[in-house]
Amino acid sequence: MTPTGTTRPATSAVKTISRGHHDAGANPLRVILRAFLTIWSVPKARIGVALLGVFVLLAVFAPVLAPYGATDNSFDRSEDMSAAHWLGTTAAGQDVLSQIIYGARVSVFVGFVAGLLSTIIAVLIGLSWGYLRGLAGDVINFIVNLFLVIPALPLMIVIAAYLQNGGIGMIVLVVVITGWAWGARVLRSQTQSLRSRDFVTAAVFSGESPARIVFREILPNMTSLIVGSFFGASTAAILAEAGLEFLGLGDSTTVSWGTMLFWAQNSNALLTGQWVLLFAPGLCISLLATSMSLINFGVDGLSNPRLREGAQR
Amino acid sequence: MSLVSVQGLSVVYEPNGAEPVPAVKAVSFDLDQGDFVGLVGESGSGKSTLGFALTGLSRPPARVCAGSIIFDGVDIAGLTPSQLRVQRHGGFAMVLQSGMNALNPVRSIRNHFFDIFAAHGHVAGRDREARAAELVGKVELPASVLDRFSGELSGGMRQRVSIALALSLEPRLMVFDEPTTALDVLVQHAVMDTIRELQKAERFTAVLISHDLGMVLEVTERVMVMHDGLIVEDATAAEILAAPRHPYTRMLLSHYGDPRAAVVEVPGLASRGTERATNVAQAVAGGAPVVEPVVEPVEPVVEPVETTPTVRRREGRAAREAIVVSGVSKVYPRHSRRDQPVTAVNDVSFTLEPGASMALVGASGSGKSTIAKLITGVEHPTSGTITFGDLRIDTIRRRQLKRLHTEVQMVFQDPYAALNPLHTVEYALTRPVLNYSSLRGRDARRRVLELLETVGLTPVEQFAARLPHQLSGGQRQRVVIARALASDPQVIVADEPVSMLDVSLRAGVLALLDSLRETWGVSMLYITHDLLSARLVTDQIMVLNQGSVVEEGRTATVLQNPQDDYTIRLLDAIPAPRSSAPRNPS
Amino acid sequence: MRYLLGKVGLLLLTLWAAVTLNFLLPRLMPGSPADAAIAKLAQNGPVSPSTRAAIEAQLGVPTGSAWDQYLQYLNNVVRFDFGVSYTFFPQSVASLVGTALPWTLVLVGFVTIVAFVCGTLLGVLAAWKRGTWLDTLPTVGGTFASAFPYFWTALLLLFFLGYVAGWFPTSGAYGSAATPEFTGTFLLDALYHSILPATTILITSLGGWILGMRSTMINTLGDDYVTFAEANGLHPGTVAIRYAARNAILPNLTSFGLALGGVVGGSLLVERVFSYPGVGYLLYTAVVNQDFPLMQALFLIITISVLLANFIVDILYGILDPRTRR
Amino acid sequence: MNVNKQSAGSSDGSLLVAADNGSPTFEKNFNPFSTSKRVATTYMYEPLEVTNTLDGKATPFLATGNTLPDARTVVYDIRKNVTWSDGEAFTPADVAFTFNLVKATPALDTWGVWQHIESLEVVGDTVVFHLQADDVPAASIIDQQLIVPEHIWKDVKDPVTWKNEKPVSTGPFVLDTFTANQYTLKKNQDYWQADKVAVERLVLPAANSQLDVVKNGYDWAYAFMTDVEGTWVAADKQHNKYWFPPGGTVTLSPNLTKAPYNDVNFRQGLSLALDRDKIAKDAEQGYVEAAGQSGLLLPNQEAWLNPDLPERGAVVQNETAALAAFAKAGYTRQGDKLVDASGTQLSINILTANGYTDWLQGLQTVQSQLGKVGIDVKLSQPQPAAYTEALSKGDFDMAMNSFGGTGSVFQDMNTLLNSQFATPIGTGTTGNYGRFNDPKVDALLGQLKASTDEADQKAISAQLQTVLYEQLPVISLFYGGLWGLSSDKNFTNWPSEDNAYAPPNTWNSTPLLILTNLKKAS
Ligand SMILES: Nc1ncnc2c1ncn2[C@@H]1O[C@H](COP(=O)(O)OP(=O)(O)OP(=O)(O)O)[C@@H](O)[C@H]1O
Ligand SMILES: Nc1ncnc2c1ncn2[C@@H]1O[C@H](COP(=O)(O)OP(=O)(O)OP(=O)(O)O)[C@@H](O)[C@H]1O
Ligand SMILES: [Mg+2]
Ligand SMILES: [Mg+2]
Repeated sequence: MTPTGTTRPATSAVKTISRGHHDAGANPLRVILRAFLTIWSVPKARIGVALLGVFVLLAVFAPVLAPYGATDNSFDRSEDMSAAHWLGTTAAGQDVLSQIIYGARVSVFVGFVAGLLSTIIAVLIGLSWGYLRGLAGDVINFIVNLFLVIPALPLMIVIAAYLQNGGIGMIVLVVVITGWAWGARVLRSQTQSLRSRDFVTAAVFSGESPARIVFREILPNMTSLIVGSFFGASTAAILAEAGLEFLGLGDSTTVSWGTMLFWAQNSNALLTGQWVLLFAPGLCISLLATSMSLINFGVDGLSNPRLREGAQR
Repeated sequence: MSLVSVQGLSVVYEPNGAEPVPAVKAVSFDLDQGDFVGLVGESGSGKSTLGFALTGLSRPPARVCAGSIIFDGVDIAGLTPSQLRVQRHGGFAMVLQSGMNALNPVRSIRNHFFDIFAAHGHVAGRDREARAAELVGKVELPASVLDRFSGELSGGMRQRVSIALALSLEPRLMVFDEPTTALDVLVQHAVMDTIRELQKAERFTAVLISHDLGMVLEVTERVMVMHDGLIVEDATAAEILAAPRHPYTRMLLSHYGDPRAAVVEVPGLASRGTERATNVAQAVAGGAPVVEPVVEPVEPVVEPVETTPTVRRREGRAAREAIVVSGVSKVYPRHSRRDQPVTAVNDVSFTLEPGASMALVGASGSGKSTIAKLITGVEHPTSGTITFGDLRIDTIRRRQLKRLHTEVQMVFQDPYAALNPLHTVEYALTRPVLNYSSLRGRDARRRVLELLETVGLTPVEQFAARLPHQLSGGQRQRVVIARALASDPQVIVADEPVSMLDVSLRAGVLALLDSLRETWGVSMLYITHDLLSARLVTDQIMVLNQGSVVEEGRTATVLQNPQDDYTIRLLDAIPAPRSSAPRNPS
Repeated sequence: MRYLLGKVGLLLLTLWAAVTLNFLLPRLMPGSPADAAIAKLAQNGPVSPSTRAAIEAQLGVPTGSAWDQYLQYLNNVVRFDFGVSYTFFPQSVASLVGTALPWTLVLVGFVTIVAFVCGTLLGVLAAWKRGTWLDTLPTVGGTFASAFPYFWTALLLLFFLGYVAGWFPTSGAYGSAATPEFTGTFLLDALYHSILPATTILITSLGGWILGMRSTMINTLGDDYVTFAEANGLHPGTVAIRYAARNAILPNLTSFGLALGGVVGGSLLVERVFSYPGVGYLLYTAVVNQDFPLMQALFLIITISVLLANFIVDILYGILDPRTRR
Repeated sequence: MNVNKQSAGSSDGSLLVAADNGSPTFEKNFNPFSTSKRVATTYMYEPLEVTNTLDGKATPFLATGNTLPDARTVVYDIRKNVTWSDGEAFTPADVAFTFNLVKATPALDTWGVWQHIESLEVVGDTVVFHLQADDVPAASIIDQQLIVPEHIWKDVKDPVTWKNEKPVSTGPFVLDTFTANQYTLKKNQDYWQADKVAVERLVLPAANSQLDVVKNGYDWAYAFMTDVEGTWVAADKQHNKYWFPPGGTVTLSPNLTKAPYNDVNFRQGLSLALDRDKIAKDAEQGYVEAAGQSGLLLPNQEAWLNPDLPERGAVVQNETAALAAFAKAGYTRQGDKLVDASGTQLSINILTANGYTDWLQGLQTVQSQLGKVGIDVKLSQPQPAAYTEALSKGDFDMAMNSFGGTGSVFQDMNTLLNSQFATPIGTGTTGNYGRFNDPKVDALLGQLKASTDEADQKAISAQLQTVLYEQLPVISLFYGGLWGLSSDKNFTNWPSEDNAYAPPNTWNSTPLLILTNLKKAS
């Protein structure tokens, strides 16, 4: 399809990679630091990193930061905002601010774990799929396409209804089951393009085993894509968790932003005029998801210099 | 008054978050109506940047930071974008470096023309069809291409279409940015001919950007040589040929030779006459018996070769098995629905004797790389057999591949792509050592350093620690060669090992390959479309056309005395600046 | 033609896999339909023990081996016979789906197309006017909006525009007393009711299209044919639309097909918030009530719709991109 | 624009009621035997008598009364001068036909009448039911069967799936208009007690979100509303009223086949460790009372209460006593944990259904209260269907569940305690989920069933209450409320605490009591 003999794209792609990974040595810590700095250098991503940092801190230090316990329902019901309860109390008499702070734990946890798991699956499948040819590749191709096309949320709902009452673990599982395919596809196509690169063929000539080629030669060249797909999967996981909890298909006793919305809706927060009950958790979900999208801008820049602002050709 | 007057022009790239790169540094020159000027210089010297600036196409992050370009009395820096747009008709046009990709893949060729006519309104509605047909006619294409999409045209046709499109603007200045780089030698030649004819007929001022000094000298009257953002020489073609002033120009010129000449000399490479003493004989004389199997390690062959540093003694054995290719064909199945199956290699037979050096030449797509893949076991032939000693390469299994690769190694075309940007030189070299030898730990490291020394990358410790992007192209190619040597192979297949390198780097790498072969006694299959380099490093030659061997023999003989039509056409396509020099006696 | 045949084959295979998955999933769930029905009745107070016997007698229990059930199921699916809903007994699943489907199709279909068109145009504009406010505004806005949970946007709109301001109805697809028919009044009424749900989906899905289009567009803007078109002095509009956008839209079209699934899922949440009588709400009801037949049919319908949409997008791609025609 | 609004507050005699929720729209099904019938079907079809489930008093409808010549026979006097809404006369034969139809089609027998009836016959203007055993409470079940016209139903091919789209009935209302979003009933002008029906038109929209209910000025709604004062009442302070009488008892049901739940001391410990007022308050936001251990709905069934029960059966939280009881059951306090002999912490798993949010909130309080005693409480909340299945098969440690509220003390107690329901674990049952099994209790239930004398019945019931109080087969927590919201803007005389002639629920036949009692507001 592409004109034959165009060696230019190939070279420029190599330059791209080397630009993204100056001095990226074998030391993984340095790779991570490098990646972080690259992301940090994009202003949008910087905002995202800061935002994400705030949420992670909230999650980690929730017991210290929250004025009250997350499930402490010893307060008056449906209170308006006051000095004692900055965001008021819920219909069950819990402090909204404390719940928001504790809720960060679930979202951050789900985002991180589900994002990580689906990225791992995506990497394993995407890479082997991209590297293998023949029947195995076709079968994986088919399965991935299936998972890509089947609408995720209905599938999640059906699976969630089956795996009922598993709490957060269940939600993570559901999100992972339905969320790995996109990353796998992206990584596959990148693997395919890297596979035809000379340095991969050269590794065959160096007598390397296929596994080593995939994991030592190809994989490190996709760091940016993997990081990108991690953040993408995390965003999706956070939104999916909230959606499932909102529908009441999760465990309504955990304190998360999704369940807060569920309870707010359940106790008709709108009717009692406590729009904060709906507004605050939803805003937190949006901001957390936004922070990930913003970070992805930096990751995009890392994998595709063209996306860096200002560069046109 | 001159048509274009450039004064102190500087262009700088200001990428986000990176150091600004000055690409063009205060250049000044004038162009007159009807001039045909060449702009040469190695990759990255700022040729394209200058071309873009000349035609008002500089876009961020590029910025014209000083100087002026007066076109027909108007400073184009002062023009608003819409004025500039209007200027494009009857003003200046550019044919892009990657002309192959300059066409919108989803618009028909006709629409490309009509868009331009509509934008400038210089061709009335009913005349458009005729005008478009006339324009494609000028670049020697049939009017039927108008109905097609760029994906349906060959590279040469696409390049011609972009020239026709630029012509449709009736420009007074036309910049051709490497209009033929991505093309086959034969097509290249044809396109250059067309450009030359057009320039003569239409009398526009033309700037031809290229890194191929030979070609530029052949077609243009005046040549500007660019080096590191500066124009270091600006003279007529004849003057440059006769008396190059700048050392850089001299260097460029010295790397040109005519493969057809009786004696070809390029600095850094031993001269090769018609009857060059057979290297095989030399190797034998040097103490590496080729025909008989070596039972014990032979004494080191220390052959002083001027260009390469100390060549270490060969610890393995010299080549003793021949690769025998007999009646091999490779048919690729249909790729997409409409394609025909491609016969990439058609009934090819040859034997690569131990210690021999053989060139495989042919135009693009003639099947050279496919043969390389077949004899390295990367692909299996459709029919025919390939043997290497007792190994049947044509039916080799994945497990045996490693065994084959201890003996048969490959030097890749593009040193930029052949090294993983994330691994150090040491890693790249250690892997094959670990995989193919029993050396471990410090022994393996010593071997790696030895290899580096062999290819002349000293101080070895320093180079071992480097990452590919910290190496120059030539150095990278040396690493690639060192890697190929790591398994102590008997055969090296080099698939266009220098085509991605600048002239200045080419000779060194070729010399290294040549000396290694001579000293180590390995056999080499050298694949190229560049007849000059074939002439320089090989003794045997095989000419491929559409998958079949059309001519073979001793390199010098075949090139000086080609028998086959195709070989003759290939040779004709080689620019011959020296022979054209008398064209412009001045 | 071959291209088409290949696509159709893949479509059928995917369909079969979806159908089978669909057969398996609900069967793995605990709780019988009678349990579900009783549980539903129990929400209105204690259920007398005798009721159970009656309900079990009404609903019947699936018989035969799993394989027989599967064959029977395949056979039924092919005949579009999905049996009788447990929740809405004795209503047939087909008729339930039949009433719900048009609402979702129209709502999601229409909004998705509008979102895609608007998002794409905004993305083109943003890329073309890079660095200006015309870029910043849609990009930043899009980034934020695409991070909004569907249901949250829905709740906020419902509260502020529906409840506090009282401008729009807060539930349903048409006025209480209206009967679905093709009259101007009814259509207007339906349109009026669809404004809030539609706006929700629009806001929440617009961002994705903007960002996607912007980034592919920026990529194409760097392509040589765009530079060449500029060098030839074409009108900026022509360059932006016919050269850059026309090519940039192609990869976006594929993600458009895939993103449809997300929009359909999102509409499920939106329908739930607005009590919109579409398949999303119905699916929710079916899941909560363990209504296997209904759930199966709905999940299948949703999947088939998305599959078909993807198929159409694929075909469209073939038409728009001359390179795939060969 | 909005029809709800137009009809709301109208003076044309319309009553806007949030009774029937579409999911989200209506399917047309007025089959009175169907479990998924439209709610208002019971406003059109009448049973023989309607029992006020609050106090068990019956009001005659299609019968004028019944007599029990002996404990095995019930004789209903069938009302005369009643016509079907299509003009045909209603006769005792219709009654007999209905019961025989149910007999022939067990799937229609949702009340389980044929578990009590042996045979029936029409004798003049009466219908005589011969029962399978001495079974006084059977009448309260026979009462509830909705009667359908023979002349229509005799031709119905499959009465189970028939949707009865044009209902012909005897009740106060007949179907007027029907769309998927709303249907209306209009007054049956030929109704036999038409003078008592003040409502001309009933409007039942499909969407009754709480927002709608508050905003659109409903006359009658059944909805649990957070902060009912601040929402429903605040919307129209003058007219909007609420009444949340107890409609059942929400309990923790221990699995009595499992240790340690089979140990009464253990159950005592649990019971004493709970602060029911707090649980009730957290679960239902203070709108219901904590339930005592008598098994009765108080104050409705005050008359039946065993006067010997201390504190009227209420159990007061007492940690010391709880720990003492646990100690007897073999659990001692160690640090802040309640541990068994081997030193492992007591951990119990409580089953509830996903989506029953009020129960869940109550349970969370239970969780923290038992946690204070040192018990580790886990909650499992499967979807309702799976919850029901687990309950019926006895697959739980403790389950949250409710019982009672039929208005009949016998029914309530029988379903809860009769060992006939205590099927082995793993097989389904429909009552007595904890598998309580006590021959003495069975005998008491038998006596209660056969007794025609009210004083006698009360005495037996008192003994059953003592069993509940002492043996704790279930641990009562709080009353499940009936969430009645009403507005007396258009109609007055809604049932209320002072005038508890009917429960405020909108389903089953009790709304007939309300609809024949409402008066037009002046
Ligand atoms: N977008 C860019 N950002 C930063 N530097 C750039 C950019 N484009 C080109 N350069 C730098 O500008 C210098 C001149 O580039 P230019 O493309 O003009 O070279 P050239 O002579 O045309 O080379 P070639 O023969 O490879 O086409 C090079 O050093 C290059 O690295
Ligand atoms: N994997 C493949 N599938 C189908 N056709 C192929 C494949 N690889 C090569 N070909 C075709 O086989 C023919 C020979 O290709 P090959 O790469 O050997 O040419 P080449 O002589 O090396 O050309 P170049 O000078 O451009 O590298 C070409 O027509 C090419 O399109
Ligand atoms: Mg260039
Ligand atoms: Mg090749």
